[in-house]
Amino acid sequence: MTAFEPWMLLVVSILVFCIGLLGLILRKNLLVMLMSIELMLNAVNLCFVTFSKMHQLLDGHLTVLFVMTVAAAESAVGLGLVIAMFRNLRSVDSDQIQLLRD
Amino acid sequence: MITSMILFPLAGFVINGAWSLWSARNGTRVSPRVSGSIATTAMVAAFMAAIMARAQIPATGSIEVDCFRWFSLGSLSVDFKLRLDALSSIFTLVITGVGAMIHLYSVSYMEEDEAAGKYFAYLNLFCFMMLNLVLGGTLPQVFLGWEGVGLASYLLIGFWYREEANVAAGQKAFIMNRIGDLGFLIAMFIGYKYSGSLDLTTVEKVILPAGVGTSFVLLIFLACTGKSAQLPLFTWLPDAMAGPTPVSALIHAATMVTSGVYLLARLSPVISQSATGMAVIAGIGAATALITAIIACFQRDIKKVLAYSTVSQLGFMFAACGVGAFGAGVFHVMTHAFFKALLFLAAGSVIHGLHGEQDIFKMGGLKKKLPVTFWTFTAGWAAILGLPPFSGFFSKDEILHQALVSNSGSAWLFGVLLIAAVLTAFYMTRLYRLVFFGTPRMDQAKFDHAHESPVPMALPLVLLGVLSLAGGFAGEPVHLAHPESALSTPTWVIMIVSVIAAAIGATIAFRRYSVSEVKAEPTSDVFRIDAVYSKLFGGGLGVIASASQWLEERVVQGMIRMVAAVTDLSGNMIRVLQVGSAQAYLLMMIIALVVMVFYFMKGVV
Amino acid sequence: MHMNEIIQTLMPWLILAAGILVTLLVSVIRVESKRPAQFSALLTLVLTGVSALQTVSLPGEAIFSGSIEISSLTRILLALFSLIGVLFVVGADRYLSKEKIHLSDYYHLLLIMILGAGIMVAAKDLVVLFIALEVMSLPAYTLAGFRRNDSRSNEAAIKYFVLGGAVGAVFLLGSAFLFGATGSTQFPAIYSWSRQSVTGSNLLFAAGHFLVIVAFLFKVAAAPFHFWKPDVYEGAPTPVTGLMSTLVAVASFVTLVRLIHLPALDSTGWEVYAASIKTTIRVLAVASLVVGSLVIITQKNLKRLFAYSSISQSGYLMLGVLASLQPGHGIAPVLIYLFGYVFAAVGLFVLLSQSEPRGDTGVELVDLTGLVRRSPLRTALWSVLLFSMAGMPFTVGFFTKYFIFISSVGSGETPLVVLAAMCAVVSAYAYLRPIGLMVMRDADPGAAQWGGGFWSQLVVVVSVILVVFLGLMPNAMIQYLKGIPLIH
Amino acid sequence: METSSSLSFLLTIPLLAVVISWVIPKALQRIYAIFGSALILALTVYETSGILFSSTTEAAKAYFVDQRLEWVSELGLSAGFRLDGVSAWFLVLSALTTLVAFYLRGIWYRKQPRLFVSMGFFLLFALNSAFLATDLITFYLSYEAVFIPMIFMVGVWGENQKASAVFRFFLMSFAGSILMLVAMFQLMSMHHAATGQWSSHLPDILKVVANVPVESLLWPGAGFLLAFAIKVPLVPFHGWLKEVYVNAPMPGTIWMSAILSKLGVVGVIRFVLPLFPAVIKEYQGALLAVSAVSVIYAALLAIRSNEGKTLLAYSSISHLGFVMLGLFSLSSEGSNAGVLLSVGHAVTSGMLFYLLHQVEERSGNLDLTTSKGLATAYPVLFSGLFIAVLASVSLPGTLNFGGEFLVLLNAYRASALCTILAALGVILGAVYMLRFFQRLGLGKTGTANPVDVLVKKDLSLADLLMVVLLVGIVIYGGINPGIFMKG
Repeated sequence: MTAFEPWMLLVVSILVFCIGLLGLILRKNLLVMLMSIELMLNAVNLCFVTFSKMHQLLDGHLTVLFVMTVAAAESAVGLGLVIAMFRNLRSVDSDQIQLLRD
Repeated sequence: MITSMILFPLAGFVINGAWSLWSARNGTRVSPRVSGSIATTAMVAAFMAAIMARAQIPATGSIEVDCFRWFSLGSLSVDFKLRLDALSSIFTLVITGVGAMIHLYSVSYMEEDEAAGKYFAYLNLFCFMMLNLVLGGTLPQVFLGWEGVGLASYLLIGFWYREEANVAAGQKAFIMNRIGDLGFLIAMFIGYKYSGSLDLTTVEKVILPAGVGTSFVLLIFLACTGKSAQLPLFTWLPDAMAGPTPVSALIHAATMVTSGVYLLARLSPVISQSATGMAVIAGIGAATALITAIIACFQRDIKKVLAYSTVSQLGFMFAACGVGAFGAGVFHVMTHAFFKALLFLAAGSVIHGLHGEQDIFKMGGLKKKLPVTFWTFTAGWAAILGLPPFSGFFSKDEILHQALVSNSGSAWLFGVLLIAAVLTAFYMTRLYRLVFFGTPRMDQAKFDHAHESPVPMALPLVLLGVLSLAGGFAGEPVHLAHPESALSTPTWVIMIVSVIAAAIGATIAFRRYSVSEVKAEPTSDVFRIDAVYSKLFGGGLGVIASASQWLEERVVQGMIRMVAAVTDLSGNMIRVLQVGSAQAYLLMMIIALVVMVFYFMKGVV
Repeated sequence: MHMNEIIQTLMPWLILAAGILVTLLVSVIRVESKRPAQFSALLTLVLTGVSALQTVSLPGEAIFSGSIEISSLTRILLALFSLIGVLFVVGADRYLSKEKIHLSDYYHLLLIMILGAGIMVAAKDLVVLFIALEVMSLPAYTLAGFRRNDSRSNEAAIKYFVLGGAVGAVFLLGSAFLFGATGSTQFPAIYSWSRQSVTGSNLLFAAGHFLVIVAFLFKVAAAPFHFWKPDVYEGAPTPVTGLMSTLVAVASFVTLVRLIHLPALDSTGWEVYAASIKTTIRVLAVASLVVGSLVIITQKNLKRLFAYSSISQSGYLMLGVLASLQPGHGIAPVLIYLFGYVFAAVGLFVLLSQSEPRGDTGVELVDLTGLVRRSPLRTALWSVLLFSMAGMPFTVGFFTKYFIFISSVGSGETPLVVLAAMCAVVSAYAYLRPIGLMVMRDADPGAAQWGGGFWSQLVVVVSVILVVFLGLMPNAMIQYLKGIPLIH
Repeated sequence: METSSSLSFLLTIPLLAVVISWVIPKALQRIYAIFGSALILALTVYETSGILFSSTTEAAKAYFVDQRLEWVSELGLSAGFRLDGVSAWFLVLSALTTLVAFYLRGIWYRKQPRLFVSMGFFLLFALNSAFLATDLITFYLSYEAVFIPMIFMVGVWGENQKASAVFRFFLMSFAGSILMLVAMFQLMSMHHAATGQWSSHLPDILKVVANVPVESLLWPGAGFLLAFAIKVPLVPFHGWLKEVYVNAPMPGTIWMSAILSKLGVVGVIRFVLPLFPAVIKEYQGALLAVSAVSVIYAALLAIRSNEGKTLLAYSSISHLGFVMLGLFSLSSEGSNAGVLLSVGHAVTSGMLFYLLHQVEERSGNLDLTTSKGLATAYPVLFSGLFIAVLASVSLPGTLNFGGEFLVLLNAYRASALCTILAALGVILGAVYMLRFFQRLGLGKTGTANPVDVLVKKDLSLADLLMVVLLVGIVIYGGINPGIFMKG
């Protein structure tokens, strides 16, 4: 049982962030893409917490609360949009939305 | 007095010009007689003025009349001033005198032409410009006259402008003269550069460094070859015969074409500085005299023969100038003015009599029909052959003599000129014989119709006949102009030689064309010079022009088109990235981000 | 600091916030008509703007333990935002009824956007900044998809949302790194940290700084982060597009500048860092200019055309940013450019929303053909505004470019300026071609009808007057904006 | 006091005319335009008479006026104007050209005449302020303002390819002028660096530039030169010209060739020569060569062109090559000669295009491939045209001779070779101008006369009046060219 090493958590958070990013890029289902965004935000949360641990501060923890709130709002809007899209296209597949292009 | 001399023709020009323009606008017609008499009066008045002015000239030196400041810029200032001395006064007398006669002649010659008013306006304009040329006190003013007479000649050659050929002839004359004028321009620049002024009095005296001097002389001479139809620029003069005959007499025989000689004589102090230049002038002069004399032997058109003969005679004058005998040259200018004008006018009266027939092989036996014309022509013929005591005898023999004895002369020069003289005798006699003797070679009706010209045409003939007979004795005054080359009485040898030469040429011609049945000879431009030119320069210019056109369309315009195309293309290439898929955008952005982060960090860490 | 002082300072913002609640309330009470909501929104905006302008000359104050600073810059910007809001409330009236966008939500969403923007430019704490950013963006996403039954509008909204969300996360990650590096999320703390730290080669800091910057590069659509813009512009309802290209663009750009100036770049040890930041900006400037002005000439759809136009605009602005990095230069060039751009853009987008074809598939160039015969006044308005976009003299567009260029030349960026000038020439073609179509061509049979109605026409006229007046007499504006310092 | 008011007077009158033109009924527009421009011409001559008719440059100097109005003090911008021996004549010229252009009858008085007249007066205003400007930015603004009316001219009343013509014209000129703007910025920031405040006033800039190393002035100089080379134009920057001249309506063509091209000339005299003497000196050879090449190259193109307007377009490039040759001889004499020749070219080309329009009205087209022989039918018209032709081949006694002669005379001191090369243009000029006249006027009548021509009569008295006026100027200038050289 080794001592707590902040860098481990950092690595984890970065990895999670990248996973979220990859999901956002690769997955075709809009709902999954929404989740990926949430994942990225949460990865950042972890990051914040880690740093505030490093600095022996509370700011990080507080920030997390803000971020969660924002994330909730964001996903609400996102879902709304997805629903609207589903009403028009009967689909939530990101390949369906490529009308606007050069 | 001098001023009035140039103002009379100007007035004539303005009056006739305005009048004929106005009537042309209203579709009315200018009466040839009235406008003709206006023009003639102007010229006679100018002649009187010239005589009086002549009287005022001090024994040596000149009268100068400063009219106004033409333009001044920095150190340069050019006045518009008239300068009359012995030299210019000879020319003024010839121009106004012969001019007056030819105007008079034209009055009835142009009677039928509906554009007579225009004609006389142009004729006056010419005389005005010509007087500017010989009276000009500054080089730009001479140049004004120089180009002005070119303009007048362009207008009068192409006077019957409905014929493409005439217009073409006029343009040819103008453009070939322009080539010469270029020489004049650059010569002026050189003169200004070294003398700091453009006044003739200054430029005459300027001493130029050797190389520059030669180029100056050659440039001036280039101008002369253009204006006086010397090799290589002589081909326009024969074509210039497209104009009315009196024009050929005045402009292309008596006055304008001799202005080259005037210019050389005027600048003789500078010219004589360059031996090379002088040699070139002499050589070209002699060569022209010979070559054109040869060509003249192969012409059928009566005016063409006279035209080539004019060129050849001018060659004599330049040869004289080339050997430093400017006086002789000027003297020959004067006599030549008399007899060549006479010959042309006579030819004109022949053509007039035959209703436009110009082919000497369609003439003959006109002696009876046109007595006045015949006798006056005879005088001219004798003069150009140089038979004593006719005017041509004095001037031509002196030229031959100078060509031999003057320190820059040589046997070669003399020989060439002598041969030219023989040829002159030949073609003139050929012409003389074919026109006036033998059996008429035109249809009977035309022959019967042939008539002597009315008095206004006959009178100038007679006057000029007298002048060509007696003009030679006026040699003395000429040499006041150039005391340095005083009249050296030609030695008897040369006199006899030249007379014999003339006799030989004449006899050959007489014998050759005395046969009862003369067979027509084809006209031929012996040396094909004209054809060569039109290929060389016409073609050459065409090629260059086409080349630049290609450059314009392909390169200049092409560049513009290319820039436009490239811009558009690259725009479309960037557009390709806009695929429309959010995830693709995200991917591209991430790639960009990674790349930039990489470089950014490389810079920082 | 006492509560009432804080209220004093925050008054404009508070008015706005209150106004949002009122508007929301009104729109809930009177669902069937949108007039009340419209009225209250207008009232709110006017009051906000006025109170902001009243207090504009007061000194800057940091409140909420320094996480927000209200200064003359933020006040003037808030005033500008309220002006934009007013113009788009008035100008969009006809459009909304035409497009059957009955809901009065447009108004309070617009107000919320403005509030977000207003806080964002005032924020001095990365977290507050993030929240403000989202407060501004979420209504924007919604409004982009406001024509619910049009799949194109949907698509625009979702693209905007997905990319925006991702970028929000990126920004957050960046601020986390900065927090990790400096131990604080507040600008002054970070600034002083950078003063003390001997060298700028702190990996974590650099990464964080770069990420937060990138987030806003996306917002201002500087190439190569511009891909979202043409599509979103095309799909979104025209007034909303207008809001994005004015309100969002200004707020984001000011924030971007502030974020770039986050560390003390002029302090010793940071020379390399500053240099590489400059290089990065140069690259972005070149990319944006080239992309913007090369692609714009290939566009047929006017909304896309203006999207690319705004991309190249951010290229010019990058030049201003470069100049602002030069010691002794403020952000005056940037501010002036933004103001000038806004005045022209509002008019342009309102004009654009006046085209008749229902469904708003976007106005094509062909719809402008022969407009001079159909309505000369509108042609004149178009021409002036397009001239201003092209930076022609006697419009405000000239002086904005002028100021950017001359300050960049002053800071030794002449080659870049020459490139920018050439790009200006190229894009001038794109701006003048519409005028050519209006004046030189006869109307195409398929050309759209144009009809604005009084109010939207009034808005356009106002913006044209502003453009021309400031084009002739820019002195006051320049003098005023020159005086405004960049807050730290 | 009185004098400085004269400047603002000269600038405001055309603007006033613009405003008035919008309240004049369509039918009266032509009358209004003619009388208005004639009045402006008279006023201009009156206001500048002190300079125009003073015997020497020194005498004229007494009447030179400087004026500077604060404008955008924040950027150091002022509206700076200077009335001197150069600008005075160009003011008169622009007024005269406007009169000539307005005098022409044509489609522009039937289709949107108000726009045409107002644009014409606005152009006059822009030109005047460009000719007077001594403030860099004032000059730039006026220089750009000139585009607006020209674009309308070509765009609204132009021939079929007007669109591409307009864009080419605008984009090329704009590319040039915006680089000039950047160059101005460089100069201004030099001033800023030296003195600590912004100024775009030429005298201020000159003070600073005097002690700036040559190499740092190279690029600014290039910027200015490029702009003017495109404007004048010099080969190879003339790509826009032909298309625009041919597609522009005749008044537009007159404005462009007679006076717009002179913007470049004035620009060089006003700005390039004083600001960058060292740079110009260094590259004088190249500049002279370019000018000479423009003369020859354009003349060759003119020889090849088969359409009247095209031919004249190229011929004006050729003539302006002479002007630039004069300016680049880098002597005050050379510049003066350049001004003189510019005046000559302005009047002559105005006259040529004016009469060419009359010819077009009578023959339906300007095709030069076949002789038209119109001189028989319209003697007066073609006498006028012939005088114009003579002037443009700069026959002695016409206005152009003095200019061309003095230009070459001074250029010869600078570079004999270039001068001789350019002087070849004298011959080529004769070649194409005579061909031009011959194809239109001479030869058999009726070979190419369509029956549906607009006008069948010879020159009307009104047109005759204009022609006489122009001929008068040409001849007077031929006799007393000194009056035009007060620089």
